[in-house]
Amino acid sequence: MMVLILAVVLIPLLGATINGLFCWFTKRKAHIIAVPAIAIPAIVSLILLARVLQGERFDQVLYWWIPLGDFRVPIGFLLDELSAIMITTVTFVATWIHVYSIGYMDHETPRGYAKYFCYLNLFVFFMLTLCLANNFLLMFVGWEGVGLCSYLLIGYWYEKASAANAGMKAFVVNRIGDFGFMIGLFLIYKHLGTLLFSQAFASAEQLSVGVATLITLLLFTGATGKSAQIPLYVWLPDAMEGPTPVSSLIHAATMVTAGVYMVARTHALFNMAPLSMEVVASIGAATALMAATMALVNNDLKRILAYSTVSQLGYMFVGVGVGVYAAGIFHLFTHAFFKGLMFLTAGSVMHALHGELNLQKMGGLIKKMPITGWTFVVGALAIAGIPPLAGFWSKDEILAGAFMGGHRIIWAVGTFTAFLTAFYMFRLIFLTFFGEPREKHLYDHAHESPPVMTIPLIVLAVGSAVVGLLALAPHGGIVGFLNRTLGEAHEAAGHEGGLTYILMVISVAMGVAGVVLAYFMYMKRMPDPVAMARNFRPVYTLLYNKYYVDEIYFAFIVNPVVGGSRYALWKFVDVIIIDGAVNGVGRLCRLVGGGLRYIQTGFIPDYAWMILVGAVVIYWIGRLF
Amino acid sequence: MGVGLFQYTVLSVLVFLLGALGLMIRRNAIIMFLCMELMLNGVNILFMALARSKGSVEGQVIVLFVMAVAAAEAAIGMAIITSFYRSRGGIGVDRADLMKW
Amino acid sequence: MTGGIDISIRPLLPVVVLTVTAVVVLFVDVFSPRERESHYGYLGVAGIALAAWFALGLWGKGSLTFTQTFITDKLSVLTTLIYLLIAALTFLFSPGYLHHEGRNLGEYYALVLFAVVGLIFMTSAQHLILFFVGLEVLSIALYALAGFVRQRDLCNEAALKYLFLGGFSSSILLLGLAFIYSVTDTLYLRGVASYVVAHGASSTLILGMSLVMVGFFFKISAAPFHAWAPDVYGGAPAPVAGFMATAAKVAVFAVLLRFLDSAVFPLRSHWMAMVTVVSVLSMVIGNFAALRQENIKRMLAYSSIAHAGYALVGVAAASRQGGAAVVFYMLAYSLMNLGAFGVVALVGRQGEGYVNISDYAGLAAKRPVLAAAMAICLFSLAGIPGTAGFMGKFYVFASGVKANQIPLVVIAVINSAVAAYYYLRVVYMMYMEEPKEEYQIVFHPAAVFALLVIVVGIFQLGIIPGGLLSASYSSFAWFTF
Amino acid sequence: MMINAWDVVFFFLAGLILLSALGVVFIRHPVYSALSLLANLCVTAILYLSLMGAPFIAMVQIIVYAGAIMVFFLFVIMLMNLSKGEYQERAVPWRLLLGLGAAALFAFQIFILAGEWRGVLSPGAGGFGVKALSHFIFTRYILAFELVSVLIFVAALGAVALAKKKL
Repeated sequence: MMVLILAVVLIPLLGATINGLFCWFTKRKAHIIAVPAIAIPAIVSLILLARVLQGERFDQVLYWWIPLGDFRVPIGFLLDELSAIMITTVTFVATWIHVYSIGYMDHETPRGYAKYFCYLNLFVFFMLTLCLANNFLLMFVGWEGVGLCSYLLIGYWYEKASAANAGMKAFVVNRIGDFGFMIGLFLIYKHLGTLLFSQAFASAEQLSVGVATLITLLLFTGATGKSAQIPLYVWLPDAMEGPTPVSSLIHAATMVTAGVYMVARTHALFNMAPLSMEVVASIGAATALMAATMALVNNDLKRILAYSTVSQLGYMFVGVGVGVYAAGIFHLFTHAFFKGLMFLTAGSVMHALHGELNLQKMGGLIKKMPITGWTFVVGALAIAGIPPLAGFWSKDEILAGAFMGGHRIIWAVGTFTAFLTAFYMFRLIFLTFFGEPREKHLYDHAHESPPVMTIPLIVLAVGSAVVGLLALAPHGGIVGFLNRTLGEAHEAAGHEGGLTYILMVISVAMGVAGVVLAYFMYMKRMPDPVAMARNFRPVYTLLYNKYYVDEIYFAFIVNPVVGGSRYALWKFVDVIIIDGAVNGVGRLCRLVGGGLRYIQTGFIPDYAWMILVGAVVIYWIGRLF
Repeated sequence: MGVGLFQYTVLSVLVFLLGALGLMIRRNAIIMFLCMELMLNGVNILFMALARSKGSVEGQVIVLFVMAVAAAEAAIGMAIITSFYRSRGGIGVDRADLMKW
Repeated sequence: MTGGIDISIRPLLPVVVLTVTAVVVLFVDVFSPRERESHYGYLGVAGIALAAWFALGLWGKGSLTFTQTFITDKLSVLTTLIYLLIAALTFLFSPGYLHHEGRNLGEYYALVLFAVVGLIFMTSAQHLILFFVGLEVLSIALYALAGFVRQRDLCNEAALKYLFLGGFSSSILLLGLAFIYSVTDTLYLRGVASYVVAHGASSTLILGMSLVMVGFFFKISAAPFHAWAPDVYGGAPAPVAGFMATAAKVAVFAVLLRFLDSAVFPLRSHWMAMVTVVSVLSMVIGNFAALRQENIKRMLAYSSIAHAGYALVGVAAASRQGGAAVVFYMLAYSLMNLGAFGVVALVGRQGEGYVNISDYAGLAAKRPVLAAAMAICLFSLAGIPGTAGFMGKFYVFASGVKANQIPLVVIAVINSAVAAYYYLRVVYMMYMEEPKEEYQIVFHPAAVFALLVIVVGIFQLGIIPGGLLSASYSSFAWFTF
Repeated sequence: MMINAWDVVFFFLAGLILLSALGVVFIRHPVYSALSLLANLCVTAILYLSLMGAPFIAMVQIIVYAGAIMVFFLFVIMLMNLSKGEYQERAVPWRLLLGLGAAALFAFQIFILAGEWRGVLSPGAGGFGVKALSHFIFTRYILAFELVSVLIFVAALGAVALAKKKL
């Protein structure tokens, strides 16, 4: 098993090394190295998953990294239900994104092409390290490593100043989160005397509630940075400057979920700190709502998806925050499929429209690019929570967990966000793929992407459609499987009872309502009755009869929400407060730095004066203590 | 009350501080260097007084070492000042202003 | 009269070899024609290798000789090896650089070798006067080296500033020694400690200790005694700046640990407060001032101030683990800083006209190897995992946590988050900007080899640090803390 | 209280030392400043000789400091042949005040410890001979003594490298 795990981790590193060192040789053939370097681990992960399903576990130290006295940190791997699901997801999605990249990146320079695959493989290596680590320090190595790769990949098109700046912003914001993680890690070491997961969690109960709260909140600070939660989410929308497959892999499917994974992994600590759990759930819910409202008004294809990612990550944090860790991870799992898919379709659209991202210039594309369009619809239905697609199962699991756990407000927010999610996703679909083309020349040049790009779309679409059904597998499905590691959540969150079904119906209704509303708003005004009425006849007729209700609904709810989100949330909260705060800290730092320069007069007598006064100060400090 | 360690220490610290003051207020590199020698001389006075008060010659030995150090510093210092003078045409340390901030 | 002397040549062998090498280099310089000048560096490296071999032979064979003034323990051997490594790398970087400046003289190599002699005496000294003379040997060699390219105005300025401030700070240190002597009657490190144990602390002793520590803090360029560092590193020739920023710092940290442990450990409540304050000031001032620097040498200088602050966290821990962490950190820091200054020396070209961060625009496209080496050094300085810089920082901070210095560690971690910004700005310039003009960088094979050694070292320390960690840990075996 | 004659000598010499030190710091012309330092060193030597019974150190002080180093300084000053404008510094009052302030702070922190310095110095001759000195130098300080040779060599080497006309 050790060999298999090492293979999973090291083969991507090998791929990255080959493409990194020999980029002048591999050039346009880089994918011949890079794709197998990730496909083989994907297959191996499946084998590992199968073995874990049979009850095997692996937790072993390879060698002692820091082997001193009582301060010992190993390099070692932990394979259990949680990490098995994670590596399978990561490698599977990554494989298809690598394949897709072959088509997407074919306009790059040969060396850039090799460099791109090198970074991509390196990223997967760090992500797998993060997931498989059996101690906090190794996890932190992966944690920082994915941040570094993200920086490199966001700034990949560095000719664009915005891309380079976005990369910088991502890295610096991430570092702010990381410092929380690092201090949390130090506190764990201080109070538990170990950084090994197994030992730390086994002795977690010794922690006092206060210390546990502090530690978990610090860890969560790290998670907010990596997983783009309030207040550190600002980098993620900007990160869309990177190549689209990168957005798909890193900023939707894998890296950003690291925070959720980390919280789930450290659930033993979080269980000790109810307050932290509340904070996690509340921040998750607030982020979910806020990001969804911001997605309502955006016209940039990728940014909508980015906000949607932030919002969905919020859901996952709600899940882990209310204690249904397995549900959170389950949503992470399904989200990787449908959000990865949607980003790839967005990339396909961009590819066809020469980089155009403005929704208002699109329309009717489904006729030109049917595979892209329909796979996107599958993804959107999945995220909107329409059964039996993937998103329905996991989102329902989270919302049910929140409701059963007594978090009624969070449940309500989550449910309302589900409505918004469905609405903005279908707004996007209607504006992009349906209706009349608004920019004729763009439309005329549009074309379906080559098979190397569409096949991954189809695979992921099928995945988005069916992976949710794993919830129905025997022995409690995927949730039951994960619970073997994560522990049974609230007893009340069982799947029996009428209440579950009522909740389920409510959330489905919300999703459907969102879709329908989007339809009326964006199709009704520019009807394309032949195509639309055929595709959506039942919904169409149903809502048509309640037209005035919808009108009122629109006037009283959607307009305020849209307007509010535009002016209050997006303009004020996002741009001024949060962006302002994050940028302001940077500006303040530079200002302080500027001020400090002035003590550096370059004049020797001044320096001598500083030394003498410093000597006095140092002496008094020493004397007074 | 005879003259004791106290008076010597005060004297030595005052000489030391006058040297330090010279470094802090003068701009002529050579005079600043003279002030550095003055500081070392101040320390020497203290070591000599300590040798006397402790009845151990060790302080005097240390003074010899300090003198050697002062001589070495003087050699290198004059070389640097000469070199500086050649490149800037003067020895005011306010001419050393290429590097700041 | 002879009973008191225990002369033993073995512990001095590395020093003797270095001195002889220096003299040989000077002789060769006298008798060699100008064209063969670039061979001094290799001659020096050969001498260093021999000295390292002798030093290795001393590992584990502790001794205390010359009337107990000269100690050979694991700490001194380990640090000696570090100095020799630094000097060898400096020698590999220097010939190309000096050749361009028309100053490839035997004196340069001899001065570096003598500086190493001073460093070794400093770390091995058990008597503060021996330490002081060693410090002066180092300082005087460095004054001369800082101004070595004497036709350049910046070098002269750097030498002048370093001379005055260095002299000022060593006078203060000497005054501190006088006060310590006045109280304790001895300048043996152990003697001071036994006096304190027997008689307790007095204010004069604390005064003496703080003045001595001012001297130390000055040499490691810790704030508020840092002001010389940016100007001197900025003006000195790049290989010399690299040498000054690393070797002297390693030595003074080792001496600081030795002094704080052997001599004034009973006063630790006093010096821990001093070290903590200086550490915080250094981190904050170093990092924040570095944010605004346009000149890469000054940026590295400010960053070295910040790094002194990080390493002081380990000193403030006042524990065996902290001491080991500091030594480890210093080696990591030396490697990455030497690499960075080495690249600066190569990119700066003749006269160092290209030392602004904007001059690095597009370096990656034109000189990928050089840019990659620089990027690795900068990532290591920023503390990215997998590199030596991360491991060093982690170990230092962990020792701080263990010693209950949580607020200090929090400040340190925040600072290292801020620091990423200015290191990455250079990486950004190299990789993400268009080249402004053609890079005319003359590759010197020795410099490339040195960069290779540094890069390998950075990764080795970052990924498998075990060996060195245990070595530095065991070098503190006899330490009381 | 009787005034000891030795005390009068001490205060007289101390006054001269401080006066000449003030001269070093405040005289504008470098040559006079250097001469003032020369005076300072000579008076210090007299102090060593008369009150501390250290004739050897006094001689070394005169020969090394006053004889060699000071002549060296004067030589360099003459060599540079500074114009009047070069050594005429404008007095900067705030810099002077800041400097005095720092020095005063430093003096304050030291002088409040005066109670701890209770040693008494018996004035007059009858100190240590050169033999006692050399005993220390060749036992406890032997290594430092050897190192001083390296120090002087390094200083000479550095000075030559920096200042020699053609190299």
